[in-house]
Amino acid sequence: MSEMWINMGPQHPMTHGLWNLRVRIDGEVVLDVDPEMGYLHRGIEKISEDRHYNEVVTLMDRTCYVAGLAWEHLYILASEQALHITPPERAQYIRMTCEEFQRIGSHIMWYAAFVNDIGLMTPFLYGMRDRDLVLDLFQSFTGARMTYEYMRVGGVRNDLPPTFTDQARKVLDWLTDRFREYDQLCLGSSIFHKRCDHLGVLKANDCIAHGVTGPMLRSAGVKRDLRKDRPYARYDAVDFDVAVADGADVTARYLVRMEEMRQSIRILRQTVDWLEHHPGPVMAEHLPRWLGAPYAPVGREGYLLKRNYAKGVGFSAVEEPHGEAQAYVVNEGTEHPYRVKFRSPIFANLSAARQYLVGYRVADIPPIMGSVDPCIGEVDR
Amino acid sequence: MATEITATEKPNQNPILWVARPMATAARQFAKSLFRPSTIVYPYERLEDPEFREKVAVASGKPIGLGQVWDNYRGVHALNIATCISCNLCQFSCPDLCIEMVTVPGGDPKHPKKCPEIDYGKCSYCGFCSDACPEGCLTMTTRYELSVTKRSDMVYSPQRLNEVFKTKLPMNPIRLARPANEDSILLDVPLCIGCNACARDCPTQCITMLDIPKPEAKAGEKIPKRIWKEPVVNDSDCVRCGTCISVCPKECLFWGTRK
Amino acid sequence: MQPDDLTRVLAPKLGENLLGVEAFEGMAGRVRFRREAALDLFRAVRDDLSFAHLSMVGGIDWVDHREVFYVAWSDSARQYVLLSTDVPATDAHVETASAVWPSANWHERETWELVDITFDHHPDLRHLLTPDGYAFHPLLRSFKIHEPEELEVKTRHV
Amino acid sequence: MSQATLYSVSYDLSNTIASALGSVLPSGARDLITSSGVVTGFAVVIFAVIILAATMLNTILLIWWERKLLGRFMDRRGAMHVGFAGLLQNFADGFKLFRKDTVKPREADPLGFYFGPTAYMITSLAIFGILPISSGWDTGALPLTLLLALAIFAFAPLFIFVSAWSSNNKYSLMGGMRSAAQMIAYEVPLLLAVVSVVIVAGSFDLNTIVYEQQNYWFWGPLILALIVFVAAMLAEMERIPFDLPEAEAELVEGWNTEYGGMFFAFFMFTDYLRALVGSVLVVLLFFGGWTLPSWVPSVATSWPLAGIFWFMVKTYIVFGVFVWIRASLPRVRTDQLLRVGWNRMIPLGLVSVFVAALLVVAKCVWPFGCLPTP
Repeated sequence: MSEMWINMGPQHPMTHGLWNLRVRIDGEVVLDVDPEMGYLHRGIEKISEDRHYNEVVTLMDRTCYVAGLAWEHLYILASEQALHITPPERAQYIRMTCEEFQRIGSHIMWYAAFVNDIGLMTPFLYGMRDRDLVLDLFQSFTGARMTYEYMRVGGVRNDLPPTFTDQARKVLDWLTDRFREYDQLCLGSSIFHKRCDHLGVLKANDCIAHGVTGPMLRSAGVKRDLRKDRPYARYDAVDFDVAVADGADVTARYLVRMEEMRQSIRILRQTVDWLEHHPGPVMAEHLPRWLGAPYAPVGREGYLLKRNYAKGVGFSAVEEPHGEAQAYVVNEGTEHPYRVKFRSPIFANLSAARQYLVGYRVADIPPIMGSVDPCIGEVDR
Repeated sequence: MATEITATEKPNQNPILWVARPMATAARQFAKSLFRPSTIVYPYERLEDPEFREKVAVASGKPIGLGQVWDNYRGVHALNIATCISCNLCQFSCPDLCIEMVTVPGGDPKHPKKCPEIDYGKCSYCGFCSDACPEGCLTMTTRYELSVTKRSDMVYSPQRLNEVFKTKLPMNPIRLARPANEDSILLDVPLCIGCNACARDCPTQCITMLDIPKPEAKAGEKIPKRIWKEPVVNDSDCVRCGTCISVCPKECLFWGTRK
Repeated sequence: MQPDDLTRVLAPKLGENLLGVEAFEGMAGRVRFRREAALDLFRAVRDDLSFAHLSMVGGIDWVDHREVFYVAWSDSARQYVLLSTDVPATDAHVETASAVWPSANWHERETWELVDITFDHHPDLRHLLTPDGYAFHPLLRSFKIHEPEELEVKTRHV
Repeated sequence: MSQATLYSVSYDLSNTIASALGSVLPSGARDLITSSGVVTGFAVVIFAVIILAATMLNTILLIWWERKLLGRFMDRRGAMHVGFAGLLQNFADGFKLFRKDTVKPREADPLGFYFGPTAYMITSLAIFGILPISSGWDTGALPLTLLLALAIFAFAPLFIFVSAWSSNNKYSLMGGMRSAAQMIAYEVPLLLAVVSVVIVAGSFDLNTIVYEQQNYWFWGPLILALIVFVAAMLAEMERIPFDLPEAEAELVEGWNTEYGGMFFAFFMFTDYLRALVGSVLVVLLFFGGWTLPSWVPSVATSWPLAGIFWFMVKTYIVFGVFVWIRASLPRVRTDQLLRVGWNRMIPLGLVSVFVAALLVVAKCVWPFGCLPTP
């Protein structure tokens, strides 16, 4: 067979979203790749400029639909810095709880989709089954299963229900057992190792040069985790380890993500204990009036007298399940952010696709791309 | 430099056991799910049914559905037309512009009563409207089944939302506290002409027009031609909907902090 | 790392092209520079200050001018640094950072198509998120998603 | 005729119908209809129809069985709404596919595009005319039934490749290439495993092979051959973990990407047909066919059609193991598959041939017992 270009995407089982990976192949060997993005570009950064600060939160759930709360957290942190607001401590702990549960949910989703990519359907359903428990927890306090709209500038919308702590502990116990099952299905199978070892290798230097972050970077042996290195919320108050592996291949990414879920459970046990014993307000007291807590008096231009509030620029970086997400929010003293810029970790991870795909085989593309955990919603924004 | 990752499963190098462990795991799960698979036979079994939740939780050993999972679910809205005051706050707070205020019977002929009509084709179920509703008459229920065959059926008129209210579905119990430092409606006194528009249209009737003394005409000074009344806003009743500001012909009302 | 440390290293390299280093909450500082010195600054920041990881490139349309900002991370200092430069709206171009940090490639493509800032000597300046040949730059303030009257809530009780 | 066979049943049925028809027809036509040639010909048609219907029903039941089993392996329920426990779900699916249009790509070659799936299904169906399912329930004592069945079974890559090539799709082409490579690679170990059984049984006739298993089933001493046979069968049936030609993660749907409607149904149906052939062959070659061990009380085997019943039970259990494998193993890669085929399976198959030869020489092996003396 001579060389040819094939389009993997935009509708292809491997893509996990809408994007197109153009692959030049010779027989089964990948010679070159060219990712094409933009099929899911919704202009979230532009729409944000027309929205009230709190209303942007509804868009954040839709940037990455499996890690909505992590993105809300990211945006809210940047907005709070831009608006000079400090949330109460309980709100910060609730946000941490949200983010860690979201990390578990997202990683389970990754596990389900990734193992499905290498042809094993069973873990997909196990993963979905267990992720449902996390979604149940989210539903119990946010009222929705995927699009939470829970965080607000200055805190969170509502407090956790009284039964939350008990139920969260039950879920954590259940998940701990299930993760063992996941490992048996994957690591215990030599076919899994045959498929995933020494595949999609991206060494630490290449990772850093191409801006690759998150589990991909940690799987290359770089111990970087914003929760440790640049603690936000109250991550300085909880005790956990950074999961690092040295293979830099697909198996290493699997190991890192699995270990991260175990560390998340460790964090969650601490935050849930804290939340049980420290009741308190979940919204900041002194907000700019037009932010008016979750209750926004008037959101649209024309009814709000233009007033000059303190200007500011906010920057936040959050260790999102997929990597380092960053937000840059410019506050020009109006009720809308002047400019919101998000940095999606997967955007950078996909931009290095040529580095970790070329030279492998067509059949290796799904596991490698699966190990990147692409979520196109946040790449295209 | 790297923290050791404790892989629970070591790579299996024994070719005879190549496939044994995952197959054993799958078989274990098979034996478990023979009695009670985790799936729910959806139209017949519903998670929002608390009895069913407990039954499943006990039967499958899964910690599902325990606790108040469905208590504050954000589904289709319920509108109590009787208590709606037509303040438009739901419309203002909607980020998706899916709420339109439409006239419903039962209002005063001069000032027809307007209630929200929601287009579920646009709605994102963010709950800002029910958060903003000062009277608690627009809430969200646990209903989530919306399939229709015509796009126009996605638009729920106030009457239809009222039907939802009458079904007594569990409704979102969370009422957000009004912030302590809300803005008030302030009056730019020299601009006011006392036209009564604000008091007339105020949905909560919290504006009263008080008489003010007509100043004595001084020499060479023209007394402005106006009605000698001035609105006074009762802050505790005011829901901060801004209707008065929008109807004021002279733009003399504005948001501000009351001294 | 403090803003002073940044100034100490960068000032000799850039001279008057360094417009100042400000404090920035949660970062090592915000370096303002003239675009003529972009490449020198990038090299200095990466090699001398060990900010080896470029995280984000973005642009802001300030109507009269445009701003390009870069966020870089240093593993040794465990800090971010913000670099920003102003370019005139009529002649919005700046030297590419992708020669120094390969990760800038896609970020610059995105900034180019959305905020209309050209990156000179960029290896592959094609549309990324918008279709090929898309004539607009959506993140410019002049690009309106709604007409203002659509945005306003309809007047009531007329 | 002491025992009812499939052909005797067909012949009786044909005879009954012919005489019933003849009784109402004028004498000329009666003579024609009741003549032995017509009755025999009609009996053959009935025979074929019965086999066809039984095969189709079994295949559809097999799909149901996989759906239910796989569901439980995955902690869900499988099809359950159409009919009792979803038994009619596959009929509903088939009906849906039947109603749908087959969209032929503009550049596709119509001859290959339509001929491929049709021939694929027909050749696979033809195998069931050969396989015995109980004593007497077969086409008669052909001496080389096993060889013929495997020969027809090996046709498939040709038709797959024809349909893949003519659908003018890169994914289909790659799927077709993979399919051809894989099937050819696994044909050799498959035949080696079969050869070891044939050596022990001393015949290519499946009836004889089953008869030879009266003292012990062959899977015990020929466990190596069984492993090679099952692995090769998995590859031939293109089931996970060896479903590379379809590998939906990278090749969309492999060689049937471009097919829809009834031709897609042909492909899916034939896949399960081949799975049924595989299961039946495993039962016939290694698990004693329709016989049960001698220690089983005769109550279980004395009633009519007990042979067919036990044969079906065994077949479905064997297929259940295939489903179990599918539920727990990921897919391998092409080069790994081929390497396993050439480097592991062929040596193992040769060893098993050697073992079979030893078995024949030894006659009696503890703890299994002796081969029956002819």
